[in-house]
Amino acid sequence: MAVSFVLVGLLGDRLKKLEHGGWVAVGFAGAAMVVAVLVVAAEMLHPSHYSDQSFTWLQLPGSPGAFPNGFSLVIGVLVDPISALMLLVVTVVGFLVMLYSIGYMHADRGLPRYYAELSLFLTAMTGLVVSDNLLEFFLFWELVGVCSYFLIGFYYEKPSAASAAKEAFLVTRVGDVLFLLGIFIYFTIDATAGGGLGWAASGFKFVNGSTPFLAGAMGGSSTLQTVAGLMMLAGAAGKSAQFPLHTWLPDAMEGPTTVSALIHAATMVAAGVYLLVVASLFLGFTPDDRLAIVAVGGFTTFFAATMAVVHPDIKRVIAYSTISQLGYMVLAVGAGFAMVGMYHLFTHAFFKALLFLAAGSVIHAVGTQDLFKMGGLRRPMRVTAAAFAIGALSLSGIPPFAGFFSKDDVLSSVYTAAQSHPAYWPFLILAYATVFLTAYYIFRAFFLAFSGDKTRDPTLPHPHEAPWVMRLPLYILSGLAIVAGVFPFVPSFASLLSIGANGNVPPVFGTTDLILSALSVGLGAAGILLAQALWGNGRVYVLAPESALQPVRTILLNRYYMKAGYDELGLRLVYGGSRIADFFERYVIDGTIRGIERLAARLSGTLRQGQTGLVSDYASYVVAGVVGLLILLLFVAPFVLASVGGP
Amino acid sequence: MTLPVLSLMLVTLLGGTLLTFASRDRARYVALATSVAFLLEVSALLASYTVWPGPVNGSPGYADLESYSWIHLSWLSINYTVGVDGISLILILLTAFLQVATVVYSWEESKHPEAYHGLVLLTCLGCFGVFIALDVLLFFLFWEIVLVPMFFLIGVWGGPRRRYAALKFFVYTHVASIVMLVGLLALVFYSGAKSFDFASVYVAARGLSATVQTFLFLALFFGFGVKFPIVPFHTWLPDAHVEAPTGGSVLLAGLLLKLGGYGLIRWAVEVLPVGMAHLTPLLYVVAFAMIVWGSFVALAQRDLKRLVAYSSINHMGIVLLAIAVYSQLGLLAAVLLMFAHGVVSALLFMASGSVHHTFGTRDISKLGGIARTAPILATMVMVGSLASLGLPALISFPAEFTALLATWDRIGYWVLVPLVILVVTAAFYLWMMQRMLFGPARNVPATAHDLPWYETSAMAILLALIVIYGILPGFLVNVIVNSPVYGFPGFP
Amino acid sequence: MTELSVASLLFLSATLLAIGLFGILTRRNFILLLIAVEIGMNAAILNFVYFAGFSGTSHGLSGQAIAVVLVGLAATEVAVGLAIVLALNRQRGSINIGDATTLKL
Amino acid sequence: MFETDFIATFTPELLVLGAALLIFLLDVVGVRRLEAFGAVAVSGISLAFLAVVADLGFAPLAVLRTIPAGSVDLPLSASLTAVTSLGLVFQAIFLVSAFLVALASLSRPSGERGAAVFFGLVLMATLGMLLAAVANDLIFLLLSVEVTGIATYLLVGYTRKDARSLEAAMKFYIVGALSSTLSFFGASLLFGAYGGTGFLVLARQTAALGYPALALAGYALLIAGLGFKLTLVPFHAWAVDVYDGAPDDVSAFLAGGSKKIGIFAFFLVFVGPVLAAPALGRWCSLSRCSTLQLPATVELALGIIAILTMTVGNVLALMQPEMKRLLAYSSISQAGYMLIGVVVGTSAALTGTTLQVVAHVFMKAGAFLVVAAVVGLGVGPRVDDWKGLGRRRPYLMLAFALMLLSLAGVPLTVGFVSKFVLFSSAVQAEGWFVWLAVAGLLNSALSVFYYVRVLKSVYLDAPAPSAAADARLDRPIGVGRTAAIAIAVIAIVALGIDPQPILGGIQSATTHFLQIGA
Repeated sequence: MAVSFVLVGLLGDRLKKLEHGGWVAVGFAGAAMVVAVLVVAAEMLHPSHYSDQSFTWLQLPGSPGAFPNGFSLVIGVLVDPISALMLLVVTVVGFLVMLYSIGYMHADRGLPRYYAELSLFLTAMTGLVVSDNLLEFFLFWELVGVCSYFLIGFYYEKPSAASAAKEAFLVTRVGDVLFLLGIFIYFTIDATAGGGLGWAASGFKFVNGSTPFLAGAMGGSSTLQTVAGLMMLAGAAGKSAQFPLHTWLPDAMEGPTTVSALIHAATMVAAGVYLLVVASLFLGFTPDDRLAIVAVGGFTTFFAATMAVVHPDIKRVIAYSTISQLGYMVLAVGAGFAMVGMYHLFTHAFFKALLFLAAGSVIHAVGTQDLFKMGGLRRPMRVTAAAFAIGALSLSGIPPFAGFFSKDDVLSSVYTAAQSHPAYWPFLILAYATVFLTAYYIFRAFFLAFSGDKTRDPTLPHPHEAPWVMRLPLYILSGLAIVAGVFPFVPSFASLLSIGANGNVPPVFGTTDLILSALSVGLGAAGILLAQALWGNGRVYVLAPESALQPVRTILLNRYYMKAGYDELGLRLVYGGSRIADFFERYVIDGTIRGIERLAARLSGTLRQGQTGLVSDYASYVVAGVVGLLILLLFVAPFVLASVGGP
Repeated sequence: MTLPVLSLMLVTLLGGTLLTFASRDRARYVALATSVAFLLEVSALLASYTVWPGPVNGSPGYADLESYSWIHLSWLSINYTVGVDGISLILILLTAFLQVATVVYSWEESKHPEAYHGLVLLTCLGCFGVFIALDVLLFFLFWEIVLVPMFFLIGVWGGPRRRYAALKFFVYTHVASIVMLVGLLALVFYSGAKSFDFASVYVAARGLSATVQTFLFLALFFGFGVKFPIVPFHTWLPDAHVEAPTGGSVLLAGLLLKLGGYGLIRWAVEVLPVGMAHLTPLLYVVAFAMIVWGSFVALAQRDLKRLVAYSSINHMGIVLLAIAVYSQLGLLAAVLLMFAHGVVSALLFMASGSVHHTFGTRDISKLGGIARTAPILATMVMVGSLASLGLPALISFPAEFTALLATWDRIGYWVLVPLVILVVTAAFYLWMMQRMLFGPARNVPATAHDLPWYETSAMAILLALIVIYGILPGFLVNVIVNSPVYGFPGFP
Repeated sequence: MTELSVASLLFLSATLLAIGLFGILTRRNFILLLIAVEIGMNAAILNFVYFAGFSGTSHGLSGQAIAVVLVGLAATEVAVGLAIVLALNRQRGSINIGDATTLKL
Repeated sequence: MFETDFIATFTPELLVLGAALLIFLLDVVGVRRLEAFGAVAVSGISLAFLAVVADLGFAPLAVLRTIPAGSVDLPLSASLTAVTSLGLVFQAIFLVSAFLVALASLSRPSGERGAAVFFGLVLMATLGMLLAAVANDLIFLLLSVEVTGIATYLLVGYTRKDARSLEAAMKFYIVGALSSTLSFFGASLLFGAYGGTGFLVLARQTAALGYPALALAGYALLIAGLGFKLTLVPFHAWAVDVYDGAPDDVSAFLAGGSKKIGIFAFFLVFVGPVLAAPALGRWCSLSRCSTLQLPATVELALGIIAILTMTVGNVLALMQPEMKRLLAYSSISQAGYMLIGVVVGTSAALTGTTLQVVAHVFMKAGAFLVVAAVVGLGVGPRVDDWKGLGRRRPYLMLAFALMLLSLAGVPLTVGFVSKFVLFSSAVQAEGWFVWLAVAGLLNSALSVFYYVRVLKSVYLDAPAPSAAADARLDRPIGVGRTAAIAIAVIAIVALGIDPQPILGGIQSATTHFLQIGA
């Protein structure tokens, strides 16, 4: 019930747009955060599934045919350890970003719209987190999607922003549609599993008491279930920008940086991972699904990291990094350690939001996102630089920062899984390679932005440190990025992450294989050192034009031509097809109609020529008619009738 | 002793219509009063079912049934029989809302307002009649009545090619209704029904052979289908929509297309289940064709109204699909979707109309940045589009979801066709919004302004419906599900 | 014998009718047309007379009576025709039906 | 005894004849006022109508004065005439059409010459129609038709001044004379085949003798001769020119009234002896005899003609630019619909056709009367000349629109009900008759094109600038004409909403009619 209040509260503030409404929104977000903290505290004390279905959305009575138990869609609330954890992430980051926005967005137009949309987003996101059934989940899932659409297109007068918003919506839509198909398939699985009050009849609910509704079907390996699991993956891939639906996320950086931090780094994109976690806990994956998830996650991790290596735009570098890190989470879920994925999600939310906000602070100061125009910002923006560095270290998995613990867990869980699933090995290797790349690209960005003596582009405004409303979130997030990693060592918090009763092997927090940890830390450090070597102290490493790596760089800068390919596909195939259809419509279908019209008109004209005005002609028609009748009645009809045989 | 409620409502509309025609300057007030009165009556009607009739097994049951003998010959027994069930109630509710919204939207209509509003009311009267008629002839009569006012609405108040469009509309739908009439007559006579009443036709049709049922269903499907409009007999629709005045488009998309769906459910699917079973593949093919075709052609359109018109074909395709799957869930979905599409397309057509007269063009490629110049209008377009592409918490979602679920339930992975097309649907709406609403403002005439109050109010009514019923679809579902017809044993 | 006679007489009247029809179709002079109509009518009258003669039992009106009535009718018809001819002639100065073709299509 | 019977039987006919004679008398004594002639005509027709209605009302419809139902034992030489209830219904229909025309003609220019001739001829034509409605003998029927024919030939050309109407009269006369020749020749062949011309004779003898080739030839000629009257294709071509050329009110009478005599003649000749005869008879072609059902052949021939008629009429009307010719073509197609009833030949079908006839009187006579009124206002004959009249003369055009919609078969008009009943009956009869209904329905869909074209011109198009300024357009059209149009409109709508009162009567009349020959 408490969480329902959060929902209502956040809905409420959409209505009040006092002045810019910013502080109101901040207030409500803060309240939500407080509630979330309380919820987490409650869950830490008594880990349990609390479910409340207060509102039936639509309901069908049972009928003898397909739905013996009827069918209903219910809006309800499910609070359990993972949702509590996720709730904490969402509200904390949400609150901090709201606060940060007061300073960052200060000069923009359309602020009421901004805060309203942001609040709606938070509402939807919290709703998604506490959904107690798959359909409700989907509902909020779509809502956060549309909020993202609005917020990416916040600067709607910029054609690129409008275009990016559209792209984001469309690409995630592909995933959503498949997600919906997945829901349908579970519906059938439920019908075939049968017995008792069905899953559908109770409104697609995840849990019945504390056992999953589809427990009977879990752990199976039927094709249907595999397909259903793949559809969940597809949905998650859309939302969490996994390969091959990743193209929208870098472009989504057209939105305000705050939005990038909140939606496209910490929360919404993590919803995909959250879906996989929820699905693995309550719906179950088949081994084939797992492999697919591992493959997608592992490949995306590496794939996105490679693109981040060369990109000149600070926000996009972080965006690629987000995709890459989300890949880690997916990887962990696929490896069968859903809670490890959750754990990485948890830490990642803080350090990635921190990186974005720090980058935002930089952008706010210098007014550009181009790394090659920046430089030497460390001195004027000490807090920001420090915050960025903390975030970067955490991202690179350097102990004792948060990222180290969670990433290490991810890697070791994949390693564990690979023991029994040899097919996972290549992806584990990719994951390790990515550790190196990650450290390299983020420190490349760091050095480009902050090291050196002065900005490379002299036309940039004189940089200055951010105001306190922006600094405060940086402080808090920096703190979290440092300490969040050790939360699981607090036993009651760890209990949040150890809900493994549902067929998942308990995660292996902290109990790392030291060699693996050392490898990962070593790779990270190597990446940092390489970045330092190439880009440190204001240096700019220029790849020789004749270098063999030049074509690679071009491919990476062009994002493997995937976006171009999709655009081409959209333009040529779909739009082209539609032009052909339109042509067919106008000329063939309507042309046929017009042809018939003309034919009728011509027939009419021809027949009218018979009306000559000469009465002899009329008389001859009569006589011809008589002759015709005589022939018909006397000669034709007998034979016809004889052949028919009469009635 | 029960009041002849439905007849009273009919009389209200009729009286209002006649008064509207008769009053010169006050026409819009009369029209509004009539519409509001009708809406109140509908609300009262809905409220009066504190206890819903509930599913009745065996034979069709209706609430507020009235029957009076009309034409009675030795071989022909025709009654004035009216009654409602859940399906008709929902559509009557839609009629009432759209009527109010249309009248309000057209508040400042300056070209013969008395005739305009009168024709609007007459159209709604016809639709209401269709939804309550439970006699073959009465049904056909109201069905045909709708044609006449719509012909004039398009022909007199329409755009530059209005005469062509009006004629095309009239001819297509008239030919279709004639085929439909043949089908209905054959249904009555071949089944040996004692009278033209739905109930007796329903019972008698059980005795028809499968072949006869199939042929009859085919005729009826064509007859109702052109209104739907089924591909490839749909080309009247874009022309009619584009040329019709906004009010005409609203009624056309919001109500007239629903006549096809309603007729198909009531007079073909319910009555001829065996014939339908034989033709199910055809229905699927047509439904998929509509879904795919409507969406693809919509993508190629530059005219906003044309785009919305083709998206209507796409949506009605999903309605047809939901009907074709032939299950309780499918039926529910079809009816819900009809309501949803009625409201959403009405909003979109109103918005198109406003775009047109605010900016002087509906060519999407010439427009831009409306979000800046006319934010309220842009909001309307946006909400309408998002609802139309099936965003949750807006009215279409529960309907589309159920429709697709029912499809999956019956034909499995074929559901991918509409699912994938959902992406295309999203694509053309998003493209439209990107070009038209966002980006730098282009081609803004000096006179451009945001919506006048009456257009805002009209759209606000629809907007409210979209959001309220989007969040609380339970009410609509309750009306449909707890109706007698829903309990038909024939529906699996 | 009788069979043959009926057939041959029928042939005669049919020929008369054919002549009448031929006249109606080909003549442009109204007066000649009237004559052609008369010939056709006479074929019918002739038939009634024959059949009355050959038929053993006659029910109702006898053929002869009908023939007499028809002769009267034919006369009336021609009278009307003549009236129209006169009016036409006065109006246009021509009784050629080929000249009166303003109403057409 | 004989006299009272005679007078009682022929009251309507006598009343009409009396009125006609009175008009000629008045003309002879030097009365020149159109109103006087008109008044006599209108009252004569009204009285006759009352007499018919009284007959229909007082005598239960099943009662026949001359021939009791189902009495095949009656002497076959019984009578030339027989009053059947269906005949009375048709008499009423004929009188209504005459009444409408006479009433409207009261508003003709007061000093018009030839008024006595006009009203007198209308009455004489009506007399012929009334007599045809009580015919019980083929020759009597043909003679009655001839009476109407001769009266209408003269009526078309009664002004004697107008070149167009004279031309029309000439064409009408020539084709009419040709047709009557064919009819009588056909009748003579039937006489030869069956030895008599009474309808009961024909029916009885058909049952006994089957269908000799002679009779078949006779029927073929009769189809042509009577088809002329009913404007069946290909015997229709005269009608367009005649309706076009005739004075407007006369067109109304021809299309709305005298043409209907044809349909009743078809009832008598083809539904009675042919269709009501026992199903199996001996069938003889010129070369051989077999025992196949003849009615099927004639039915088939008539069915083909029916479909041909409605289709040709409609197709020709599609592009027709002139209003009267358009209505004439539409009238041809309506005849095709009417013939469906003859082909199907059930009581239901006859009911449908009869109602269609009733409807057509109001629709077509009404439409021609409106045309007469509008032409009287100085509007040209082309559809295009009517542009924008909808705003200028809203009530007149509303009436016209209702008539056209009724012709097109739009619901809530009598045209819809009649087609509905007619096509229903064809569907109900099953077999290939269903195709007649389909053809009819498709044709009525086709017909919508040109009716809507007129409506579009009247309502949607802007008037020509010259017409907009024309003050003549605002003149009144006269009380009589207004009343006639109003009656037609009221009938169209009232019968469209509730046809039951007359439908019930028609049904019992047709049921009874079919029992006569049985």
